[in-house]
Amino acid sequence: MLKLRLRQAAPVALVAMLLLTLSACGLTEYPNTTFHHNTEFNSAVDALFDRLVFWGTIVFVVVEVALVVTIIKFRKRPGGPAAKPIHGNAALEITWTVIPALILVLIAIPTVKTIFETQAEAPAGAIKVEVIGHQWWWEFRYPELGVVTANELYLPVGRTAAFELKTKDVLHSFWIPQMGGKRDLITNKTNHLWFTPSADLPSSAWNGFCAEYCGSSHANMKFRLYTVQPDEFESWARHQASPAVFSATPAPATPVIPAAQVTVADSAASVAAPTAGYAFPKDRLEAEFPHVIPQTPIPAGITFDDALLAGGDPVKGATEGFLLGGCIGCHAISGVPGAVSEIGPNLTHLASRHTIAGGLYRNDAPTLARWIKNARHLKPGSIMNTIGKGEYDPILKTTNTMGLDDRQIADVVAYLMALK
Amino acid sequence: MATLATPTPAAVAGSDAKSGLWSWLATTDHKRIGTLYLWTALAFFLIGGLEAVMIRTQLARPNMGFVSAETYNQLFTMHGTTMVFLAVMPLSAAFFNFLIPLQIGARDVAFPRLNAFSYWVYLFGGILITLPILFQAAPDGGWFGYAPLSTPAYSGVAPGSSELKMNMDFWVAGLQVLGVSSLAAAFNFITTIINMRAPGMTLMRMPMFTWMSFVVQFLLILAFPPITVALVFLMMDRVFGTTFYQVAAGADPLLWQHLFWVFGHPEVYILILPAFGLVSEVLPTFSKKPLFGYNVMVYSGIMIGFLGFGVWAHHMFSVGMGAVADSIFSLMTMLIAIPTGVKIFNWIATMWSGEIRFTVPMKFAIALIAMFTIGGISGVMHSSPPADLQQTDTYFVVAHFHYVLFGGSIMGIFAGIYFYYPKITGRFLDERLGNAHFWLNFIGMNLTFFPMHFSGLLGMPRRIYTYDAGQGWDLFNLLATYGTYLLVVATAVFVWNFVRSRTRGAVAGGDPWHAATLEWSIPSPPPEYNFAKIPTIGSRYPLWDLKEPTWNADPSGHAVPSDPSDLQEETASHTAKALGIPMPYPTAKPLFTAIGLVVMFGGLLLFRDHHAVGLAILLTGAAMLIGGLYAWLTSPLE
Amino acid sequence: MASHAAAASHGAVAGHDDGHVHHHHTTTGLDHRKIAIWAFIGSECMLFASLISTYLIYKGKSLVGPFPHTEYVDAAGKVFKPILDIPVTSASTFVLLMSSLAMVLALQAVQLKGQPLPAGAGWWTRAQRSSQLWLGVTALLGAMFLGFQAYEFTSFVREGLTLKTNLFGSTFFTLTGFHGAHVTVGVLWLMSLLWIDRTRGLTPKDELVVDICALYWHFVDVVWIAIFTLIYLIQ
Amino acid sequence: MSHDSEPAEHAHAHPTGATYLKVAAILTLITVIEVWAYYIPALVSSPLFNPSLLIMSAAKFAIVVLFYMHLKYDHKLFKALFTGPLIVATGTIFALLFLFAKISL
Ligand code: HEA
Ligand code: HEA
Ligand code: HEC
Ligand code: CUA
Ligand SMILES: [Cu+2]
Repeated sequence: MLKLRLRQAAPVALVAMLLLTLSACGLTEYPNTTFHHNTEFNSAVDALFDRLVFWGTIVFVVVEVALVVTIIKFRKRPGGPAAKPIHGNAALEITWTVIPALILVLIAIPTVKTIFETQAEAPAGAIKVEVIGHQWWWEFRYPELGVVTANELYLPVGRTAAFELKTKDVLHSFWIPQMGGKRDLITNKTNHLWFTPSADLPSSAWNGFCAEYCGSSHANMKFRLYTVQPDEFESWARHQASPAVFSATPAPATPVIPAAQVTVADSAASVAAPTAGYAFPKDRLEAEFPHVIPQTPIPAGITFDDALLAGGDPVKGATEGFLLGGCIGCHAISGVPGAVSEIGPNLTHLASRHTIAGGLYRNDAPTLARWIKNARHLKPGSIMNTIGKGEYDPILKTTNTMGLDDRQIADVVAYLMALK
Repeated sequence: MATLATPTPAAVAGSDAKSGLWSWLATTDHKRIGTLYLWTALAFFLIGGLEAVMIRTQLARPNMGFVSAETYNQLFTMHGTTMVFLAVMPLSAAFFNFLIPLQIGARDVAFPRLNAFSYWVYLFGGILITLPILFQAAPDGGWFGYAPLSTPAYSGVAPGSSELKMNMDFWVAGLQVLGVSSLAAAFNFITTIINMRAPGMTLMRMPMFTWMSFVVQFLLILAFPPITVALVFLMMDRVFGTTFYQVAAGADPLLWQHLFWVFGHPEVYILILPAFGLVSEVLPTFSKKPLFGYNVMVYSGIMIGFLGFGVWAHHMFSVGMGAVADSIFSLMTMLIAIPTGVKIFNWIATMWSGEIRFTVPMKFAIALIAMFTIGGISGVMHSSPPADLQQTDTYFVVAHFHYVLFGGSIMGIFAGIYFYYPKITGRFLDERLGNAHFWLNFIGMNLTFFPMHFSGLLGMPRRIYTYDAGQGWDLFNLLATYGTYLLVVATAVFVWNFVRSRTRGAVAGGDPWHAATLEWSIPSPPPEYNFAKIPTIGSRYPLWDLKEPTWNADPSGHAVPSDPSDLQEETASHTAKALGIPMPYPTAKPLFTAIGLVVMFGGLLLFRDHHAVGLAILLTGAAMLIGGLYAWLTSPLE
Repeated sequence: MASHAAAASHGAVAGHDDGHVHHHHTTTGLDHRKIAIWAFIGSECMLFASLISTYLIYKGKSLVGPFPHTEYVDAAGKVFKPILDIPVTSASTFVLLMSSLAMVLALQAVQLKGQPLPAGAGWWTRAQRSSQLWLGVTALLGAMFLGFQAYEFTSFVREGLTLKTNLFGSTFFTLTGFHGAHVTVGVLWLMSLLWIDRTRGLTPKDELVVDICALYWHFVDVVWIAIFTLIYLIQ
Repeated sequence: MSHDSEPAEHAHAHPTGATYLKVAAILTLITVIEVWAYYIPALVSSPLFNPSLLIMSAAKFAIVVLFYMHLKYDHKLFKALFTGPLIVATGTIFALLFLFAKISL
């Protein structure tokens, strides 16, 4: 009897250890684990999950041990005991009906409790974030702060974030494994989700995913979350709410241009260059959060002369390329009249973001150039069309006779890179 | 039983003289139709498996470029659709066809021609839905085809172009056609089981496989209408521009999800219960013990089927149904673990104090118990909505359903194939190859699917054609891919064995396994009329009444042993005619009618783009359908 | 077609036919086809449940009119009256109900075939013996119902409601269209029975063949009872 | 076929023509009441309007099934074959209406 107990205990310990190792594993090794208690939501889920694992393991061990013991003990042997024609045993059968039922009660009670807890109204004082799904990128709006951005979400630690989830097209699902469970974005409906990044989190970066199949580039519909300190958030939000300006040094070989000249002439909003706001520091990402830096290789078959980038003229990019390329038809840049479309991501502070295209690529000049040249080559199914002259559009199945040449693209890139 | 003589090779070669292509096209013999189902479904299993192999190859490492995103999306859609509708369901149907009449002591099913019709419709429906993959135009909306992605606005034309995308049209039409097949078959088997049992074969004396199949037929007739309706809506949206799922008209996309899962959850029990039935035949035979708790096994099967209609929304915990609905569906789902657990424990108890022979079918049956339990437990983890919010649409779900589907349905079906192959062909499958298949399969499936639990909980979403490096998923994916390659080897061994043994396997007698039920009282393969004389049944285990006369094989106490003279094997040389048994005429009318049905749907598909041609083809198909039906209904059966 | 019933009554029983045409053993003593039709009707319950649920779920969710019970004014100021025509539909509902009555009388007439009429039977008693009369009346009433439906559909289209107009149009036409298709099949079925009756004559032996058609027909009627209340009367 | 040799199907009393007529009269009467109620605004606005319509409709449904489809007199197997699915079907309708907030608990 004792021996049997020991034998039962061993696998329990084994599985438990395995799970423990996994859940305790470092951020870098399993950066998207669901086991970290970074929010109250995730703590609640994980408590429930632990209970499920506990009972699941017990059921597993009981069944498998009983099975193995039975088949070993009663294997047919010469001279072994003859089979007994037992038809059943009511007491036994009732036992193994009742015991699972009891276990299920123990699971069901905390389940229902947690359902009601996690689906209650968000606590007062939460910061409101609108999440709008698009094939295949994320739009984030902070209506109280006047911020509109894409693919990169900032949240202050210690404050509840209450999400309003909507979609512009098909279904998507909003999921940051480290912060808690997912919630679907449903057409013609608004869904809700809230959680509070723990107040003692250092400023950190996390991965987010689209978890509902949404077409060709569902795999490429990712996003980043930066949980930052309240003052950092404050600074970020204030800056993001401001209109576009050339606040940073423009590309070399170009004289510093007053903002007013760059943006289309009568843009009133673009006069003053505000002090640059907070953005999650790139060097910290590289050092501490490598998992949020895209590794996606640029697909073969697209060429761009990177030497041109150095000479990109942001003014020409803004006044010529951005219009000729038709960018204005799809992208909004706050402060630029006419650039108000919501088809594509808002580019007002593009250069303050670390990734583009649903977290698929790094945001740097060479990648941007290739992206603009042929987004559909870089991202399957992309709604953004192929813009480079002479490029093959894999969806329209035609080669562009019009469009921007590399020189013009370099100008546009210079402009975009200046949109800090 | 002394009378169980080894049949002569001549008898093995085929129980009826009729052969050649026509005899298959026109057959109405349930055993031949069962065989057709078996071969066709195995072929589709290989196709679905090949798709899985391509999926796993693409996912072996991060940022792989083995297939494109579009191809990948077609692959997993077709893999799921193929495995569910074209492999596992028809594999079960192969056993329904072959076994049910034999197990209940009947000469055929209630409506033999309808049965042939079901098969042909399945075959053509399967081709309709599968063929487009050769042209890179296969369905790509996932096996549950969620709206609005499946509506014309998002899958009607390629984005930004006017090129017609027919991918989802094939899916919509194909599934409707397959539904017709399943429904027709279900009415047939319900009638057969209710009305064609041999004298003395009361409901509570039916073999467990027949019982579980009986439950499944009810699941089929109740689950297929909702998906048919959902598909009709979608088809009308696509072809006639109705607004059921059209975003712009204010449609609610959850309508599709509910209608789909009202079907979809009972469907998963449609996939598992036949396998449960099969192992319930295998385990007693090789334990030399009656099934433990027969009555409870029956009731739990019914219970699972019934509860199965009240849990569908557990696939939708992330859509925001509200706390009350989430709670109700969660509790209902948990309830199902109880009757399922009873089955698991009763199987183990069946083996307890038996004399267990580790034949290949027995190994597969034991593996089902071991593996399905794992899948069941992860199922219960899904049933807790807050926990499921971390699991849904991740590889944890993929792990769950492959443990129940591969570890449950496929294991059970393999158990059934090894067990019944001798009955179907008259020859054994090779034991050594069988063992190799079993172990490769067992290790391969665990290596493939166990790591998915981890990748899922570590944040890997499902249905992604690629993933980035450094996400912590690389190892698990690589292991899973290696596991799949092991499964390829396993499957190759099986295919080789399956094909080879037809001519070279050891000859099996009528009752090669020392089994208990009626199908083993007749020669292998059975003569076309099955039973020269319809036996009278006195207990659940008529053959054991003879072999183990000291056992009272029926615990009810009222049992009379089955009449031994009824259960003696006939030599296979008699023809139905010589015995004066009228048999149905072979006829290709069901085949013709089935072609009509599929042509009709083909016309409907074309209609969207070419009204005139489409309409012409549609009408041709309809005429064939009606003409075929008319000719069929007005001609005598026998 | 003359052989239709004969074939059907033959075709159903394959299993245990040991050569005596009149001794088809079945476990329950019931005919295969009757079991099958009841299973089919059970399945149809789910079919119409899905259709009706959809209609009710989308009720009141249409973004533009016309609407079933309320007036709608479009952007251009065009007024659409509530579209459902209750008097007409009440009439067609009554017609369908009466067809069910005719159907049971047809079945009864077949059952009573060959039994001598009681002496001095009145016209009603005699009329009750005519299966052709009642089959014909049933089919006719069914066709009338279809006529009403055709009228309803065309007038709706004229008033601006099509399959594509709004959610109401899609769900309404599909639900009632499915029902109408069932009625159509029923009318064709009745007409072939009528034809058999005229050419060969139905006898009490054919009771089952008529019964099965009757079960189908009544079920279609029953579905309409639900539709009439849920779609037309409840607002 | 088996009609004369298998008495099982006929052992029970069938309703007669008179019953059928009575049933038809009742059905007509209920229908008339339903339609009449539809035209009385006071009734329509009453909270009992919908429930009573549903009850009347269910009554008609049951009457047709029991008498015209002679389920009342027929083999219990058929009762099971019909009521089982009917329960599942009604349950599904109610569950769906609840899920889409058309009815509440
Ligand atoms: C053969 C098919 C099959 C079977 C039998 C099951 C059985 C079960 N399934 Fe599974 N399921 C699928 C096939 C199947 N499933 C598929 C294909 C999907 C995904 C579809 C898709 O999204 O593509 C899915 C998805 C799925 C989900 C949705 C997950 C998600 O998408 O978020 C859920 C949620 O509750 C679930 C639950 C269950 C439960 C509780 C059972 C239960 O029936 C299991 C019961 C069995 C046991 C529990 C083991 C034995 C019991 C004991 C030994 C007794 C003691 C046990 C306890 C006390 C726990 N399944
Ligand atoms: C019964 C059902 C069933 C079965 C048996 C399987 C079997 C397998 N499945 Fe599964 N699978 C599903 C049902 C099933 N699957 C469903 C429903 C989905 C969801 C789809 C969706 O999301 O829409 C899914 C999804 C799914 C995914 C997730 C895809 C994604 O989300 O992106 C993966 C990934 O690894 C996978 C892998 C496998 C593997 C490796 C096998 C292996 O077990 C396969 C083993 C078989 C073989 C190895 C055969 C090999 C044979 C040959 C190679 C010979 C070929 C020769 C010829 C054709 C002549 N499956
Ligand atoms: C047809 C509409 C369209 C046009 C024209 C268009 N874009 Fe885009 N753009 C998009 C969409 C949609 C996306 C998001 C694609 C994705 O991630 O899947 C996008 C993404 C981008 C991104 C990445 C933004 C981010 O944060 O992920 C940049 C940069 C960009 N576009 C620049 C341009 C420039 C420059 C032009 C003109 C030369 C242009 N776009 C023209 C639609 C368009
Ligand atoms: Cu968006 Cu997947
Ligand atoms: Cu389910």
